[in-house]
Amino acid sequence: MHGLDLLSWILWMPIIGVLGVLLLPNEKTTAIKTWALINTIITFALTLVLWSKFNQDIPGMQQALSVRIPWIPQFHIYYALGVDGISLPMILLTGLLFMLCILSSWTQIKKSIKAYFALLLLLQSTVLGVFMSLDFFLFYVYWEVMLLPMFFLIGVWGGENREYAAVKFFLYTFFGSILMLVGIVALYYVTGQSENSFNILALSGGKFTTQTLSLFGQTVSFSKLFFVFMFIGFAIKVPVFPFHTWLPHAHVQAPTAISVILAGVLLKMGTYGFLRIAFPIFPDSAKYFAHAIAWLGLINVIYGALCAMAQTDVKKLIAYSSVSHMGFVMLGLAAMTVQGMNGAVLQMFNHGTSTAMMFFMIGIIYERSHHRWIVKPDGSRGYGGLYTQLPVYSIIFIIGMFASMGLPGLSGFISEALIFIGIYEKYTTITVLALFGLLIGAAYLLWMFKRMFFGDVNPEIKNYPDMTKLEVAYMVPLCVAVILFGIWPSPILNMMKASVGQLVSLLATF
Amino acid sequence: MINLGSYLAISFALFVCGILVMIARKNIIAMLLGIELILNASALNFAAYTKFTNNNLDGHIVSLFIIVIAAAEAAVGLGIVIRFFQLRESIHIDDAATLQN
Amino acid sequence: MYLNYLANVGRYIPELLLVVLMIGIIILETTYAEDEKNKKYVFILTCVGLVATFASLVANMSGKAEAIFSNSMIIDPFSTVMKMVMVLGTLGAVYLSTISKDIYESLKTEFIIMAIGVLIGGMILASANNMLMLYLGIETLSIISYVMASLKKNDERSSEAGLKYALFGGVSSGIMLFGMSHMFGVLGTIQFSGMAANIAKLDHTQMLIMMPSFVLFFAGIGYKIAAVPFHMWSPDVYEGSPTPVTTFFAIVPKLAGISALIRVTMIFFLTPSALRVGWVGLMMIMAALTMTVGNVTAIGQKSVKRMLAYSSISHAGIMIAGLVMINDIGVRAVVFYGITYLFMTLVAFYVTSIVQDKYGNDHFERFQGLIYRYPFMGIVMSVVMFSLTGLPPLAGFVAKFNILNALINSKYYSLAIILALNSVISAFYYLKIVRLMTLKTQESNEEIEGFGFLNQVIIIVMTAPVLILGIFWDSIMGLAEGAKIFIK
Amino acid sequence: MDYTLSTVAPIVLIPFFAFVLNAFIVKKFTKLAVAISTGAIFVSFLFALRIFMDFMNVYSVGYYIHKTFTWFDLSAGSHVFKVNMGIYIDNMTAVMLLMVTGAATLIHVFSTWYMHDDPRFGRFFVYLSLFTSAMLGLVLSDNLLSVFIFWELMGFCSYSLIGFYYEKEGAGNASMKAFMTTRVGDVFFLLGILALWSVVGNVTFVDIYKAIGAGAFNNLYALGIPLATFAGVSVFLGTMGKSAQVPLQVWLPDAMWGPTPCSALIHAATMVAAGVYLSLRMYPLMELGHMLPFIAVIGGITAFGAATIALVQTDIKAVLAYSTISQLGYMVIGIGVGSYNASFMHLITHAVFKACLFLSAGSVIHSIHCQEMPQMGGLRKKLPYTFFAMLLCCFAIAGVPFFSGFVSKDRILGDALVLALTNANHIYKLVALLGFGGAFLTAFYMFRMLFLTFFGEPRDHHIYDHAHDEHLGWNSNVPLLILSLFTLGLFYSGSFTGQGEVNLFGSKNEWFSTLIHKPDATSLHHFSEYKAEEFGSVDTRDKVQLTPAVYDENHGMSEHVAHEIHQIHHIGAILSIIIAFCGIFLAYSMYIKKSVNPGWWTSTFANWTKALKNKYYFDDLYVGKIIQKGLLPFNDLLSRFDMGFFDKYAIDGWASVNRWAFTISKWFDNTIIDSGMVDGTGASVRMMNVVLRTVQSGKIQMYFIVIVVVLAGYVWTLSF
Repeated sequence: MHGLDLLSWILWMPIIGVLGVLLLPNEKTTAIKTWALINTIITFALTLVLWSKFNQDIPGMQQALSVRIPWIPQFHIYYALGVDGISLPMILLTGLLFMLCILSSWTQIKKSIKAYFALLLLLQSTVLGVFMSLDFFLFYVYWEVMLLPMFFLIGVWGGENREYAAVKFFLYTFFGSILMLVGIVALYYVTGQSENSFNILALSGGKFTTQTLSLFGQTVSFSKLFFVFMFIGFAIKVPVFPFHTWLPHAHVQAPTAISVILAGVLLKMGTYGFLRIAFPIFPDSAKYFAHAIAWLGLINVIYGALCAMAQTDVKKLIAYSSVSHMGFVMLGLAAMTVQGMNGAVLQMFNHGTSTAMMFFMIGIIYERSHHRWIVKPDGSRGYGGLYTQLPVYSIIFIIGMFASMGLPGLSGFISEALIFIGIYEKYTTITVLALFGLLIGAAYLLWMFKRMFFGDVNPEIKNYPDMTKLEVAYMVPLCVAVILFGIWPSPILNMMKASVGQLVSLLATF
Repeated sequence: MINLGSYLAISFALFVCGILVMIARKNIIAMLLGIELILNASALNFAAYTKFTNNNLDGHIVSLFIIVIAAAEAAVGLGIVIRFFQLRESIHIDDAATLQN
Repeated sequence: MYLNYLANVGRYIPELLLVVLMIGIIILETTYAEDEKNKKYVFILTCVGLVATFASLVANMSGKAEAIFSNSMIIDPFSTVMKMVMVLGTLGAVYLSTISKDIYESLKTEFIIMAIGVLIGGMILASANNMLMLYLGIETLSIISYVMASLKKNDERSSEAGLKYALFGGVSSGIMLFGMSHMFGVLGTIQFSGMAANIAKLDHTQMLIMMPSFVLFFAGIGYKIAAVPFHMWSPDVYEGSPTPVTTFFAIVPKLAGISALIRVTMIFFLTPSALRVGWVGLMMIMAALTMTVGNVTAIGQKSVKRMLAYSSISHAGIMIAGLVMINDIGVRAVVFYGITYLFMTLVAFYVTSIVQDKYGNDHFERFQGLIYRYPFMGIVMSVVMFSLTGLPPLAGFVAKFNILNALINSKYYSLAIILALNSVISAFYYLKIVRLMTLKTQESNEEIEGFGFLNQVIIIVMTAPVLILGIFWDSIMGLAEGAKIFIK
Repeated sequence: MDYTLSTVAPIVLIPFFAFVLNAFIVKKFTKLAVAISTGAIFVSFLFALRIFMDFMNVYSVGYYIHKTFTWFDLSAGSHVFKVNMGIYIDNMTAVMLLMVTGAATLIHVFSTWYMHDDPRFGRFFVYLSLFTSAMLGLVLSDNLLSVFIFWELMGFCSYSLIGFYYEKEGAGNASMKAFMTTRVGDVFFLLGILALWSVVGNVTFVDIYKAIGAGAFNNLYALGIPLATFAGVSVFLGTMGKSAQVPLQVWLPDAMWGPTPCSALIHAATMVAAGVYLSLRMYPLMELGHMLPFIAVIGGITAFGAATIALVQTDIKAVLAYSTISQLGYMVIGIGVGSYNASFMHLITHAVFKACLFLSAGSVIHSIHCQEMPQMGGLRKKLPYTFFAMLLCCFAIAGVPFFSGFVSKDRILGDALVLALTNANHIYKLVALLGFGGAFLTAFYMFRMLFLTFFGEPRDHHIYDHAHDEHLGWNSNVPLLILSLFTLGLFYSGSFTGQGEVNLFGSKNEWFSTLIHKPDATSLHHFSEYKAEEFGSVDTRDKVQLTPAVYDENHGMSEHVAHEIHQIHHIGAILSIIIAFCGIFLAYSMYIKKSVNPGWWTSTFANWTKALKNKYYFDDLYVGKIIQKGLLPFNDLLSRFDMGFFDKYAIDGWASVNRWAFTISKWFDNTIIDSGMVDGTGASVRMMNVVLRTVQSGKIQMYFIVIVVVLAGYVWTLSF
């Protein structure tokens, strides 16, 4: 029967958590936290079950797991869920990160705890919804609903400039997605309002190569126009170069857990959108714009890295590094080769883990120092000598840092290498330039590390305690993931390769 | 020979005059009169059209209704103007400019 | 033969009920004026009457669509649905008036009486089937509205608002009438159906007369629904008049005007003609302008009431956008929009009015940290704001989605994109309130008595549809689907 | 014997597991961790020895082991893409393995003594284990990708080891500098890998050789450059980074910030060797890309330039560091002039004596807690064993006959000379010149170091008196002696002089030049039948089938040509001997006999001295100019632009655009319509009608005007 299938359970488990949190009284904070933790653990366990049930030889959607129930029959809108090799890694990542975020918020969140955890769980549900939904309308709904919890989570629990960041995040994304909505409706009618007009799978396959439409008097290609709309919608989430400026604000202002979610999962929603919607539905335009996308990705890589180098706020630095790393994903997508695409999806996963580590670590040190300056505005150094003061912290930090730097043996490398192998065949120049991104990437991270960890102990940090058991507890899973998938990527790659291969061959036909 | 055209011309003149009064006069009472002018212009139209082109009573009925409603509107308008005058000691339209965005 | 005028008066019970109710209240008022506690009775009586009207409307829904009073009126599902919405709006406004401090205690009954009067006018407008009834409806609506606007006898601003409203209304109805007169002259009848039939047989010179007269005609309706550029009265009037009145104005006359516009459009321009092209162009420009101007102007406002006024203008624009494709999908979308708009507006105005009563004015700062004082109100208000922005899964989104749907269905991509971008602009100011309510801590800790339990319950009840219609909008869509225009 | 997981993989895995294990236990059981690492590396030495013995038994050029397994496989539907990893062992690998494990073992042993008092004694060994296992992995790799992986891992280890004393600011700088400088090379190396991948489809050495042999690179271009050259230059840039060739040599001297044993490891056995090893492996590509002259020149400049800088260094480790750079330069020259075997031999010999030298320096430093040579002197009596070891090494590196350095370096120089005299390309003359000049300088500065340290009178008596006397200790100076033993030439050439007159091991003399197969254009076809086997499958090839290698006097050249070449070789040999002794004699006369006053030289060539002391201003250029003046300000500018301009105006601008629209519309209402239109209309009205005298505007009337105007506009547009 429908209501009891696995995907729905995963999707609605956090909602159950929200209800539970709301029912608990305000002052019972530990109870709320514990409940939220248990809930997320169950969700994560369910995602693991999903993985175990997942048959990785099937290229398309897992029929065994799909759900399709009418929601608004007269618009042919369905409550349709499904999972394939591209969404599964993201779902796993979401399950994992939210669990850890609850742990990290355990001590870090002090004000209105109930609302915080309720919103966090709501956010999880919406994110999962985005990664699972196969109905375009449903996808859009989840995509938008995600804004509300984010808006409040950044706006209420954020830093001193939080409102600006929250509003900016909201408007940016809203702008992108509203254009996407136009595209959705347009597709609905171009396909003749049939049974499948909102069905992402039925829409994909490049059915719209010939249609044209008149806009403000000009005749434009249907496919190109709406590819651009959706590109903007997703690019804002990624974020791709001209649309990236919300990211530093949001990251710097958001509380630790939210930055982790933002960098770890939400940015991936953008690239996931490309893989699930923009590319399959408009493969011809994707091919047409591929070169431009590659250049944008390159700009991301270089620009983000260079900006990161200039930052004195370590969180902002990592935020820009995310811009740079998501640029690699864009490169992989633009390559449209089996290596590049797989690399991109793998990079989505790996960046999720490594950057989450970095943000967690920054949150941990922020707990102690209540500032994030590498170099304070007055020129004095913010930290310095952390290596001597917090050895355990430093070791874990090193792992995270080198993982996001792409050191072989840690997760970042394989995905980046695959992306490069993929992109080289297509755009040699871009590859050569993008490689400098690797160079600068190493530079700013190491420079930050040197300024924060080396040298004699800064008297300010003399009394910082090393990581608590709790903090270690939620860092360990990420370390394991980073190292394990760095040495042995096959589990993730086998998960995705069939689906990615299908997408690549679809693109290859145009 | 008075034909439809002349009626229309007159009514149009009335209409324009009404509009101009609304625009140019500063006295509120005068402006209410301007409204009357406009209404009468259309009433005249209805009557004229009925007389010359359409052979049904619709136009006459409408013009009757117009007269009635014009009266009602004038009554309400005057009431409001009186209230306004009580509050401001003025029926100058420029004094009715406190509501600004 | 004469009696068949009254043959199907049965379909006209709602209006008659309202008239009876109005008279009853007048009598009650005049007889027991000095007695304080009859206020309660008046209110109860009103509620009963309105609910009865609503019930009879529901009854009407079931009956087949027909033209009554020798085709001067049309009772069809569409008009009935619109009437229902108007009745509900009136009910909400009436309740607000009883709790609001913005109306003198002594005048509350008068407010109720006039509200019912306006409602009657609106209902006539909604089901008018010839020029005369249309004109009568608009005038009934307007003339009483003038008085309502200046209900605060001793408040300069209120009376000024009334004055402006009166002058403006007079002029625009006059202009409309002038247009009408020429249409009548050319088309030879005041029956919509007959006129529509004759349009086809016009020659070129007659066309030349028709075009301007339609424009003039549109001015009248456009002013009722405050379409740009006939909107300028509305912010002033909305701000000047007491909040319950504003609430009432934002709902009943607007929807009445919209329904009249829909009917006219559907009857006259169903068949393609040179006029239709012009009309649609007019509508498109009107819609785009109304949306944009409403939104852009709303951004700069300091008073929430005024902001809502402008936002209501932009919503009117969106509803007009639902008309440019002259088909049932558009009508359905607009009807649905009207329904959701009713609830959202009511809630927004309720919260605003109560806040205003507590703090004396309704500037944005008053909303700071509302959620910490009244969590429920804060949440409800944010929900409504997000819904007005058009965020799923709220009713506002579904409504907008339907309009977009209709637009793109008929390939009006440009207008669709303008609409989309407009909702981004609207997010600016809706978010502003949400931000103030939730993210800011309250500016002053002055102790003021709360919203009151009953009010909170009522507000939450009115918010429920906003949430429910966002997810389970299938049934309401069915209702709107059924609300077909009957042409005779 | 069968080469499966159980016999080869342990060489890498044992140290690696030691690392993993130690990483956890090092805090609690330091001693145990140390024991584990040292034991682990020794065990893998035994494995390496076993393999080496096996290869010596087979004694065939064509003998190799190539096992692969699939790392991951992206094949889906029609797309086939799998990444294989594997081991590839030929004679070269066998020797490398032996050298690396051997040197590493001794360094471990020495470290147990040297680092004993260090607070982070245990952690040092953790890094060492990872470092060696990475190097071993690199040596065993059968493809460039895994080479790159281990290559980067070594970069990480060197980063950690150079920054080992992280409370020192300088250590931080040095480690970052080392990582970044090598990273520059690495990035290009990766580019080279990509380029090769795009042609060959994978980056296994053998497949690349096959592809080159089959001419797969012909008329392929990347960015307008012939693809072979493109890839070759990129890969060689990797070498330049790791092997500290000019202009990427700046990091190696700073590597001294690490503890001395790790310097020994970096300079001798692991890091820098990797670079040259890579270039040797990629020799066919270099040849195909016509890069050999370029490589030779780079090597020559490095060899000579580093030697000159070494002249003025007073820090004992600095001298050794620059000597390393210069010796690496010789190896690169060797590649450039095509003396493949000799270059490889020099890699090995240098590894041995340089490890020994660094350990000796370490023992000196450990005993007197000072690195400045001017404060030493006369330590000969205090540290006899160290002195003995260092003496032998100095002979070796200076190229004195009967010592390893002579055997290898002399051949490189010989081949350089041959090309200089015979080859049409005159650049080789310069190379030869630089090479011989460098040899002279090498001899000089090495003995300068030796004399300053061990001879003469102690210059700083305080230090001298506090230096504790050296006793023979299994982990203090026995490793030095063992290493110094292997500075004798005959281990490498099978003969004392290295010219193969004396048959020591019977037929096994000259096994270096016999066994190591130079994969040049003429001999690539050998690889055509090479094939990889799945991991775990037993090696079935019957080794009897393989033709045993025999030493060919003429290297496969015709009698006549070989004779000429030999003539030149002999000249070169004699020349280099003379040069070496000249250098030594000069040093002797400067620092022992004091007949020549070094002060005079320094004062006469003051500018030169200054330039040398500042290492030719490379650091100033890179750090001072390019980074401080160029990169960082640019970044600041960019981020300012991003947040301060782009975000502020281009993005938030949209918010204010609405406000503008709002204000503009307001202004429009008040100014234009109010004053302009109302009064304008008024004027027209006045003309029309005298009755209306004074015309004022009221807000509401303005509304009417707007309406009228708009309506007129509509009417106009619609009806005409």
